[in-house]
Amino acid sequence: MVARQHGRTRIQRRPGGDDEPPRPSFVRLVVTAACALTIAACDSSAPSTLSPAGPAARQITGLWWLLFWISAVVSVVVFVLLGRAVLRGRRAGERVNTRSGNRFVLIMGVALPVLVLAGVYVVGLRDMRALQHDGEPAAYTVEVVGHKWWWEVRYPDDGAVTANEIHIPAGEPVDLELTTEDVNHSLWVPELAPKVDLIAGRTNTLRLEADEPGEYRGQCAEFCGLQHANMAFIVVAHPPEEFRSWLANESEPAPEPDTQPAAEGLEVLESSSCATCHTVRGTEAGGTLGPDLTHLAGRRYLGAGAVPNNPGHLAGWISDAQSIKPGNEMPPQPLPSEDLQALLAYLETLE
Amino acid sequence: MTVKPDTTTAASAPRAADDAVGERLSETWPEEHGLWAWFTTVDHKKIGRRYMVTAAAYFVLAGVAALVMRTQLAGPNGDVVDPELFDQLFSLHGTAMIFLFATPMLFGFGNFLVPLMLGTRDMAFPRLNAFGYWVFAAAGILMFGSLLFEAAPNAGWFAYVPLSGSDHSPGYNLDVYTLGLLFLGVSTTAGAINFIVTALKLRAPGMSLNRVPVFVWAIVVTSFMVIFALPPLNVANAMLFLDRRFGTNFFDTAEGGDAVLWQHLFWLFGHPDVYIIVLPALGIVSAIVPTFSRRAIAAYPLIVLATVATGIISFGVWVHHMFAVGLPDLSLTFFSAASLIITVPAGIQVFCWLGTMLMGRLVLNVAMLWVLGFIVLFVLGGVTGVMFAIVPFDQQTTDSYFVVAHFHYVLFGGAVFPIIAGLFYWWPKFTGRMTSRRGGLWSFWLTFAGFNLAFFPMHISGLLGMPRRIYVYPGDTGWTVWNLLSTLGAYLLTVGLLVTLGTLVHSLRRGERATDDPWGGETLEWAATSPPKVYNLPVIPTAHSLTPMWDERSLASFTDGIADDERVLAHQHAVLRTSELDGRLEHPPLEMPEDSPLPLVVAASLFAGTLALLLGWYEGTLVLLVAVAALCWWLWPHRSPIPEDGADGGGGQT
Amino acid sequence: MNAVDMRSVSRATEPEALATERPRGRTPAWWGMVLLITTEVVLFAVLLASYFFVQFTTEGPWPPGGIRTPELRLPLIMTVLLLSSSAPMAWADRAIRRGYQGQLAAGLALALLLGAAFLTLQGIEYDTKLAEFTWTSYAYGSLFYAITGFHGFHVAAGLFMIGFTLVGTLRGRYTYERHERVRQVAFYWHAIDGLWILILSSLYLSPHV
Amino acid sequence: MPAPRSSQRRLPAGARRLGAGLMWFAVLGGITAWAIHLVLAWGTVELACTRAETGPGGEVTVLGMSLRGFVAAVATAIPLAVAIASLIASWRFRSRQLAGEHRETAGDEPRLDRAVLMVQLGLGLNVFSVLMIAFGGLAVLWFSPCT
Repeated sequence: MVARQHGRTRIQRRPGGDDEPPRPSFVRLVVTAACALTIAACDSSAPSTLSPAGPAARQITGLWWLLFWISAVVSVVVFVLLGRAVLRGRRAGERVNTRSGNRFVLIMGVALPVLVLAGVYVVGLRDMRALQHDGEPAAYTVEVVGHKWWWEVRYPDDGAVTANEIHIPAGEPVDLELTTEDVNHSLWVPELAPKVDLIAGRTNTLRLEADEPGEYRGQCAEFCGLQHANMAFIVVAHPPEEFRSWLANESEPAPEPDTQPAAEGLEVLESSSCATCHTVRGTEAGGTLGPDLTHLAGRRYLGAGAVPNNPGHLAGWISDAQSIKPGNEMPPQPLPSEDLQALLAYLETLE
Repeated sequence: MTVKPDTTTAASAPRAADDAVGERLSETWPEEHGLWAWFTTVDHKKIGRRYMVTAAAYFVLAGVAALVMRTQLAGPNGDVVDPELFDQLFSLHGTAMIFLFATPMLFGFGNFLVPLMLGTRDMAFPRLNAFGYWVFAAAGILMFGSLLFEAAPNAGWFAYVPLSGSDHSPGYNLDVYTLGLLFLGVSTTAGAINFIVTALKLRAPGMSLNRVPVFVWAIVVTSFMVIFALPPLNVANAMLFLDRRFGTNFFDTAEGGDAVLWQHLFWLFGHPDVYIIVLPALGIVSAIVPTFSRRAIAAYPLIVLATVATGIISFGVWVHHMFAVGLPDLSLTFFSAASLIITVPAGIQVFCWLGTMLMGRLVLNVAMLWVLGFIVLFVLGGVTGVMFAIVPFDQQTTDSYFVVAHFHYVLFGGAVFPIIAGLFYWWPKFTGRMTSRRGGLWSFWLTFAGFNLAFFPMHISGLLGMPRRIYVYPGDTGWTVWNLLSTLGAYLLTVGLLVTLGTLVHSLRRGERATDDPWGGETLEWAATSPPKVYNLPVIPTAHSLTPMWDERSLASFTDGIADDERVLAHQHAVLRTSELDGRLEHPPLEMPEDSPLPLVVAASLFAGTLALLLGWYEGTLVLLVAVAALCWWLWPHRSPIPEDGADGGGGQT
Repeated sequence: MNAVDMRSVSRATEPEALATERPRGRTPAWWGMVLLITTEVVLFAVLLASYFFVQFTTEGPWPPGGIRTPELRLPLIMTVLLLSSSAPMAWADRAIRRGYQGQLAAGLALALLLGAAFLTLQGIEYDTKLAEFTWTSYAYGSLFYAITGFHGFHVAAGLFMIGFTLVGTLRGRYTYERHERVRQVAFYWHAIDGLWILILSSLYLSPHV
Repeated sequence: MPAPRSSQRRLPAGARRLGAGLMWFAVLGGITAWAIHLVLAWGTVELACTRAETGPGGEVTVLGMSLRGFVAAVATAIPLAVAIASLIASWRFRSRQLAGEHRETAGDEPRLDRAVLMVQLGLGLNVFSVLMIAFGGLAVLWFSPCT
């Protein structure tokens, strides 16, 4: 299959950076109003399409409000007519009107809708064009591979491999090359860009750009089986310099264990079944079924967003991941307690 | 068209005719009772009622599945069911609501009403009709029964490959899906052919195309859509079954197959299918609105245009389900254009109803209330439908709860509300009983409130980034409150539907006896008794207008025809044949088959064969030979005094 | 365009001409069979569309994986057999409309024979083909056998229908006044023949282009 | 049915056959053209871009034409012309041939009423078809294929 290049995001570097308002004030007003009505809606943690944080999502938020207002007007017109019909019906004895009604329907049901729809169509095309980036090169290309049920994230130019976290430099366009190892998935970061599916046997491209440094929640949007619900990830947008140092660190192999428990932990890792599925670069663990663990300790979540990454959850995950995320590919690891402690000590060092 | 909605003559004219000839007709159209008759009947009214009752039962089952899911999703990290069961529940919910509830329910309405509205005595192929029902009932048993063995479909109603392939979905679940739908497809196709032929050939004399009720138009367009839409689904399902069971590679990307092919085939069926569900429901609305507006439908040519145009254009919008697949942008725009234009016919229908109401005298009763509720919901679902035609917006919100909200407004608001409206409207005709007004009002308001509380918040949770088909969600995403509201709404909705069911069932025992034409309706079903006799109308009328029951000349044809044996056909089990476009009388009449056990036998052996195939017991498929033998018996050319083709048939085929 | 033609065109746009009722006077059974055939044709159209879809999304040669381009000799003989079977079928149909039961029986028998010969040759073709590739050899193999096999199944069904009609004929059940079944069976048979031409040009001829 | 039988006989069978054909063209011509436009335009864009058979100059080609040229001319302009022809036919039949007649005989002659309904359907379908093809054409001019 030929890889096709489908950019979705226009490069839209805002001149002057922070001092420009991120979106038209009108829209902001409406969003604020909507939030006032629906407090939870703007819970800052919601990965909301209505609070865009990147140029592509912002383009679509503008489109949404246009469509919303047209819809509101159309609905109100219909409801007013409906109300009128109901009220008129109450006045008994009125003469029956035998006009065909053709003219009324032609104007209200054909002419006006066609005009509105033509306008909407053109706006839609304009926004589609805006989301095409016309061959403008991306700052980085990141390979994202969908797995049941986690995301493999590779930086091919630097050799860095991580999972369930896509780190990007803020304010710079990044191309994600999307493939899947098994079934179809769909990569969706509502605050940044529209979703693009990961289709078996094909390669798709999604352009991602975040205005500001921050963390943006993403999730698989195409039903992919048992743990579709727990296939989340985060996009971490760093200031550009910070991103480069992160990438440099991530490209390094794992540090040598510097404490006794950690060294024992490495031994457990290499000798147990961990190594058949997981890779820790710089060690003998070179399995490819599960996520690369080289810099595990730096990650925020375990199991693609299933639980926060801390020693307690990590221990629980290792000994019985099935109880946390039923059906995932990692079998329970009944390690002796001291081995588990050593393994945890080692994994803690993988910053 | 001039309309005189004068209900006094409407009720009396056919009655007189009934008394005069009913006796004679009951010889050739006897009323059969007993168990044997129950299994062998080919009466379109009994079959229609059966379709409706069975579909309602499947609606309840699929609804319970939804209620369990809503309970699970009431709060974050729900723990009511495990993901395995949740996947089966939502897959079965979608599949059953589409295939086992909506389409069969509307086929039930069509079965009961189309021959009556056309002024004939049965469907064109009565035994095929009975066969279709039995197949449908059995397919439902297969689908729901599979849940007991934890083998219900679990890859969504769309069953995308590779997830639905044998690598990722071992077990019988997807085999139930593919074979169940193939088996059911036989029934749907048979029903569709039957509707088309009935509407083309068995209309009352004088009923030219411009006098065909909008409901019949809707059923006919729907049936044509079935003829063209089911083959892609059947092909896709057959390929998937072969891939899973016999190692073929239609969808295996490693072996040259293509995963996107499934999506194209599925949606080439799937989008027309949305309209296969909605169009007949809109036809129900078009039947109710004129009656309670006391005038004929406004802009009849336009509403017929809307129905036909929707049916055709719906085949050119399927890719809007695939805007996020990564196809070239330009290829998406063609489907965006068609998806926008197809909303125009929907708008035409809305304004036809509004115009009818505005230019008539609206009588508010329970059925009409459900119609008004429908219009509100359908418009809300329609405007979000326009949004999904716009490519970038679709790419952002597809596969989110926004879509779930949208299509429940369209399918629940756009099909279930009209179906319930139709039940209240035709209940006197179906059962001979009137329903309680108080019960009807309660049922409407509870359902309407519950529906909006359940589904409106889903727009918001979708915009907040909540994807579809997830069995749990974390608590820190801002989705909790909206999900809680949806769940509360789902319970309220359930209460409303239970009150609806209670009201209808209650009337069967306690309801007032219905007159033949309690609402002063305009189409011919109101000329029959409530419930209708086996032969429907004693005298086949002549249609002189679109609203024969409001038209003196059409009404007069009931009484004028008493002496005309050609209009009573008392000495033979036959119906009138008329010409395709103009409804001119043709000779000879069409002979109708008697009751027969064959439809049940064929359906049962087909079902047994399907089960054998499903379970991999391939010798068992030899049971299909029973079906072949029964078909031979069924189709054996018997001797009959009635010739098949008339000397004056015209068209050059004699 | 000469004057006479112009006149016939202007006549054809007279209201009477435009309002000519067409189609009309067909029997319900005729419509039933036409609709059944329509849905079957759509079925085959979808299968063939799938074939071309897979062909165009496949890199490299077609057929893939070293499968040879199909040979034409046997399929062309099969085509001749199948198409020529339509003639006796049409002849039989015409005959019974005039009440000639003998001709009906003869026509049916001949069509039966030709159709059976087609199926036999298809069996022989499968025998050699299966030695080269099977239905698990790439999507191509799956599509090839699915499409030709499904068509073969239709031919078999058609033959069964012809045989069934032949039995009825020999029992004298078809007459001048009652012969709808014959007409429906003939329709079905012609449709199967027509579909074969589509299949021949898609699966056998197009890879040679 | 009364009167018109006699007037029917006036017309030669050929004119009536042609008339029925023209009628069906006026009803279904446009929507058929749209269906062909859709399948051709979508099919060539999706499949040609998947396979990306590039000609000289790196452009994707179909049957020796540039992809965009093919989609614009063969898949869009020709169907558009057919749809417009069908639109004109349905418009003329409705406004000239049938409407006048219809007014005189309204209600008494179901055949003409039925024919009027058919051209009205055709007119509507043709308007929709022309709009859809034109919308598609706009996109062909605005978008380059395969992006």
